[in-house]
Amino acid sequence: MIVNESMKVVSHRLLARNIYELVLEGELVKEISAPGQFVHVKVGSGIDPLLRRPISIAEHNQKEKKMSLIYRAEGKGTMQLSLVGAGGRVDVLGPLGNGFDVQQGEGRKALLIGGGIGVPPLYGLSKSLRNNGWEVKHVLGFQEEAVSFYEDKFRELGPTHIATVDGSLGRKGFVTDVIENESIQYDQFFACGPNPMLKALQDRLSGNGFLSLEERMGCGIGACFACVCHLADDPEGTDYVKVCSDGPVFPVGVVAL
Amino acid sequence: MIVNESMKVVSHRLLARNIYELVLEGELVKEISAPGQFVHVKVGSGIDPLLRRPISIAEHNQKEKKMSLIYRAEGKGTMQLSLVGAGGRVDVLGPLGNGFDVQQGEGRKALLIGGGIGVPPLYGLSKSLRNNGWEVKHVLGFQEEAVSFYEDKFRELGPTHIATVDGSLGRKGFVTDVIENESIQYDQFFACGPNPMLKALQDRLSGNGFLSLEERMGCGIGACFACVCHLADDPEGTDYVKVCSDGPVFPVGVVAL
Amino acid sequence: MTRLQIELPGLSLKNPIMPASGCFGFGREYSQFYDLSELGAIMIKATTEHPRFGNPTPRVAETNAGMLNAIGLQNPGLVSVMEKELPWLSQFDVPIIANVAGSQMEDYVHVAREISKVPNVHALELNISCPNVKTGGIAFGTIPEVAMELTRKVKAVSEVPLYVKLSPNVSNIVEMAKAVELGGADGLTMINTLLGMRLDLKTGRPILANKTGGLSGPAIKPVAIRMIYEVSQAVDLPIIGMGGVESAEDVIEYFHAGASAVAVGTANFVDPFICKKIIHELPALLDELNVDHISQLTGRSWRKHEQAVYRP
Amino acid sequence: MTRLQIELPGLSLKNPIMPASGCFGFGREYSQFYDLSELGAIMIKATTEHPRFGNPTPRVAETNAGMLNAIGLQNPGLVSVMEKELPWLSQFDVPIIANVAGSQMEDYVHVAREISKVPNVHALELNISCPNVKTGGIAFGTIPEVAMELTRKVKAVSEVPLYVKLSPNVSNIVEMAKAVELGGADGLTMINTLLGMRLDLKTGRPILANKTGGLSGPAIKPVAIRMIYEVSQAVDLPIIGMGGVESAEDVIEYFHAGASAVAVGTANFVDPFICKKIIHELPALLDELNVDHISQLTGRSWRKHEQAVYRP
Ligand SMILES: Cc1cc2nc3c(=O)[nH]c(=O)nc-3n(C[C@H](O)[C@H](O)[C@H](O)COP(=O)(O)OP(=O)(O)OC[C@H]3O[C@@H](n4cnc5c(N)ncnc54)[C@H](O)[C@@H]3O)c2cc1C
Ligand SMILES: Cc1cc2nc3c(=O)[nH]c(=O)nc-3n(C[C@H](O)[C@H](O)[C@H](O)COP(=O)(O)OP(=O)(O)OC[C@H]3O[C@@H](n4cnc5c(N)ncnc54)[C@H](O)[C@@H]3O)c2cc1C
Ligand SMILES: Cc1cc2nc3c(=O)[nH]c(=O)nc-3n(C[C@H](O)[C@H](O)[C@H](O)COP(=O)(O)O)c2cc1C
Ligand SMILES: Cc1cc2nc3c(=O)[nH]c(=O)nc-3n(C[C@H](O)[C@H](O)[C@H](O)COP(=O)(O)O)c2cc1C
Ligand code: FES
Ligand code: FES
Repeated sequence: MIVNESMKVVSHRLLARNIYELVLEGELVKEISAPGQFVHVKVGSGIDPLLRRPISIAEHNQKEKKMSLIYRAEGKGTMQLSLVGAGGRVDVLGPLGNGFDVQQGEGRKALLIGGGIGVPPLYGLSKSLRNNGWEVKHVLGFQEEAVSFYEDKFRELGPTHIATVDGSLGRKGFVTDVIENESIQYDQFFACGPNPMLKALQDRLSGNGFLSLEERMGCGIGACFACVCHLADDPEGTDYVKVCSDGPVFPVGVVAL
Repeated sequence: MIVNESMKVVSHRLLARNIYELVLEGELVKEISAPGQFVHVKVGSGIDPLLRRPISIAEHNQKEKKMSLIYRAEGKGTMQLSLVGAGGRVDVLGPLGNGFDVQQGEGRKALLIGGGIGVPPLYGLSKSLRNNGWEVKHVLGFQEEAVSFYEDKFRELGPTHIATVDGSLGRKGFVTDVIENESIQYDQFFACGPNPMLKALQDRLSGNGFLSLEERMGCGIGACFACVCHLADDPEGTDYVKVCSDGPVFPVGVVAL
Repeated sequence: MTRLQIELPGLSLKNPIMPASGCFGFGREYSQFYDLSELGAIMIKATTEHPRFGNPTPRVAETNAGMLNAIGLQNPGLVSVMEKELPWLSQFDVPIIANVAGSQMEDYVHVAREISKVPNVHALELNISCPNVKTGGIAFGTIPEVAMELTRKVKAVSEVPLYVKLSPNVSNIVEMAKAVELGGADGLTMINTLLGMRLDLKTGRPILANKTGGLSGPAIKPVAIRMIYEVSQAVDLPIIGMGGVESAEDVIEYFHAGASAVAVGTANFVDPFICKKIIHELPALLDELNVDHISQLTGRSWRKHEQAVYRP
Repeated sequence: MTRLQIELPGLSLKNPIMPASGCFGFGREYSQFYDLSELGAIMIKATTEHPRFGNPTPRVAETNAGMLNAIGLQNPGLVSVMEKELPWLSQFDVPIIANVAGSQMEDYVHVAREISKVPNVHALELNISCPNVKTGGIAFGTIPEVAMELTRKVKAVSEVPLYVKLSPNVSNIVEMAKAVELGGADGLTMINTLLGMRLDLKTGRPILANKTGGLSGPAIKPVAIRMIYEVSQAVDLPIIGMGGVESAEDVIEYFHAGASAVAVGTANFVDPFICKKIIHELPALLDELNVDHISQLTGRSWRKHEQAVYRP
């Protein structure tokens, strides 16, 4: 069930340059059903900014009723969000969308590929996969070291490769370079990041995979048709999926990127 | 000189229902030249609300660089202002306008008449008049007891009559009723309050007096022509005064009310 | 709740609040949040003869106190709306206002004729004002003669009363309103979005793939209020007002301006419960304003005397 | 600072930032805050033949991210502006753009002829778009033929280049722009305010004594950007853009849309230093955007290729 709750800020800290980790507590957490779901956050109580901001759930803990969001403070809304202190409240609508389908995977190999602010939901996903018996490997891409985060936390879960555009951390280049150069083996891949990255993965990686998409949103719940995508097998047609309610996660090859 | 300063909130407290006293500290205070001047307050740093709010300076202390504002939290801007805590900052433009002309008045009798949120500037004025040798009396009108404030502080300075519309404090009725019934004597009167009250005083009180006017404002500094008034001796003409820069205080009889 | 009840051509409204077309889909999503039978009516997403995908994404962009959209009338087409969406909606005790769109007069006529036969469709809303569709759209909404002609043709085939949705992107809104009144409209809905645009700071390019889009939200309310104020004095048609409504107070402002009911668009995206909340807040606000029935407020901004009106 | 320098008909601008007409009086008040010589130009308050008091108060009302005004062209009249205000302004090294208004063609012609003779008046801004004046005003700003005719007459008598200020309250802004181009305009300024209204919750009456007023501020920026985007592609006139500008980023957006200079209106009321601040922030923003000269950005939203242009 989707709920609208004024959630309590448990902690709020700077992880890297302009990158914040926000831990929230509330009943909404009980409704989270899969990693990769997101929430729609209203910043402030007025009309500035007007719209909610979609942010992925990075990790959640049903028992403690806590979840964490990791976001980049860049525009008007996220900058304002970054000013909310511990003990404050944040208006959250969620959980939204369908997350990653994490099946039992005894001994199977998962490759998690994240780019920039697409990295956060992979953390919860990775934990979840591990709990379901998968072996996990991560390839994370960042612009530069200064905006990278959670490297250690990912390493605790499995082998982790980092790529940065400027080479300041890990390998210089893109996630695709790492995957190809290291010829990483996997049974299934899971990716979240900017659409050009996802397109490259969809075009170049073999095998089963899931992609988590990003699109500008209005309602976040499937009503406004802001976030539709054409289907890969009919890129000019009238069939579509909505990123907010049919996604944001889709099996590779479904959506025209 | 008019300055724009992010002033420090020294204290901020509820005086009566929806009535707040806000004490601010900063260099701006040095520029205040007369009681009755006002400041233009920007609430929040964004576009909601967009415009500044004019608020009278209730009292100021040059040495301590402190001034107090007393305002009613009613609409969008003042409600938001009321949430700023001690230690916070408020964006203030001022001092604006010409205040009351407080001359030496050894033994002369001043009658100060205030209505509702027109009462605040009279407090600083009363102190100032006393310092200049005047005897002061006050007639203060409020809607009801629950929104009245500063009665004791005015009493410390001189005899104080209260009128409330519902009779819950002092005499039931308007300030004009009190003045007429008590046949209060004065050499000069000073008034601030809603325009209908000022109009009644201008029409009915004899002798010298000063009125502090209210008008919706744009710029607050004389540039936008939002706050102009016709002159009493030419109510249809093209001559005018601006409440923000020529006022808000005018000698009785100058402005067409 | 009888003090909120409103009778308009074809529409017996429990209350004057309804979601605006395009901001509530066909109701399915919002039915997760509350019982749609609580609404006065539902204005469904524009329906065209054939399914439409609409414009490429990005289709929305935020602006100061508003948003731009260039959805481009995406909808599953007449057949699907009639066979799937409207029957699904019939489980709720709420009248449907079907928003009808097209690129040519014949399209409108066809959709109107068919969709007006569906039992839970109690009125049509003729969308002559969508700023995001190139072909014909502009002429329909900005040239009085064309709007009159289209209204007449659609009215001739519709089995239910016809409301015409006016575009604010015109020099003279009163002239447009009079034209569609002459054309036989039973009511007006206003306003649709203002045509606007936002550019990316870095690339300089439009943020919307469609380049321009329709501006909605709180920013446009003063324009809508002004237009309803002008039009309600000039025509004899009831008006369903919209544009930036976010609160019960906004609803009252629309009534004062001359509206007889109010639609809520963009605000649904910010708060999915908003229509329900407003409906629940209205009675207390009427108490505060000392008003028995909300319809007494219609046109109060321009009525000469406080007239005693309507006691249900 | 040469990277901000702009040459427009009649105007040699140190930088492309100027206060918009009616939002800066005749400069006296703002001269308390900074040296007016820092400005690119100053658009002074509308001047009419005779002194005008304007409309009754209240004349302003706040709206969501905007404000309404119905000043009604209050000004001290041509003689006083020529004898007092303009000579006072001549102490500053800044070109003046005189905003010319009237109720009849002859008024405009008279004011334009006289005021254009004053040495520090480098250009005229023909105000055919004030929404707050009843007589004639509407026709001048919304009927292309009338606008063209007025432009032609004023151009014939003006000693300095003529910019025509367009009203956004029209169905077809491009048609208006083309008409005044044909009429001989040397440039355009756009946009004036959108006609809007606000009603009091309790009384139901308009907050402005004039009832309706002009909407300005951040709320209208998307409409202005869209109109400049359309017009700049359709005419060969330079455009001074305005509407809700509050920051250096907003200025860049206007250039991208097609403007060659930008005026700041309402924002002066919020921050009296805003024009100066924007001027000082622009160079760093140009660095960030990797642009040598601000004029390179004009029309970038619609230019096919990144063209190499203008190096001063
Ligand atoms: C399903 C989904 C999950 C996301 N998860 C995360 C996350 O975990 N961490 C994170 O940092 N970011 C995430 N994003 C991106 C995030 O939504 C945007 O960065 C954010 O909305 C920008 O808001 P702003 O106030 O900074 O920018 P502004 O420029 O003020 O935004 C203006 C408008 O554009 C929209 N917008 C701007 N950039 C984007 C974008 N890249 N994607 C979608 N809408 C955008 C905003 O939502 C808003 O409506 C996610 C996006 C989607 C669709
Ligand atoms: C010279 C002067 C001195 C004032 N001194 C005081 C004071 O000491 N204490 C106090 O409580 N109030 C004072 N006021 C009135 C105060 O400015 C308004 O109550 C306040 O602006 C309302 O803002 P809001 O956010 O509550 O209302 P909103 O309804 O959000 O205001 C909307 C707009 O209308 C304007 N407005 C609304 N009511 C008034 C009003 N009565 N007068 C002028 N503008 C108004 C606001 O400034 C704003 O631009 C003074 C007004 C003036 C002109
Ligand atoms: C995303 C979106 C889609 C819309 N789609 C339609 C539509 O299909 N048909 C229509 O007549 N109006 C459509 N509109 C306009 C709204 O119905 C409404 O007239 C407008 O948004 C103003 O109201 P608001 O400010 O409350 O949103 C749409 C508006 C938005 C924001
Ligand atoms: C209080 C006020 C007075 C104005 N007076 C004039 C005027 O005299 N002549 C004119 O052409 N425009 C006038 N305008 C319009 C502005 O010049 C400008 O076109 C408009 O406000 C949009 O810019 P902004 O959003 O930056 O304010 C006035 C605007 C305001 C707010
Ligand atoms: S954001 Fe509204 S349908 Fe996806
Ligand atoms: S408020 Fe602008 S002139 Fe007084």
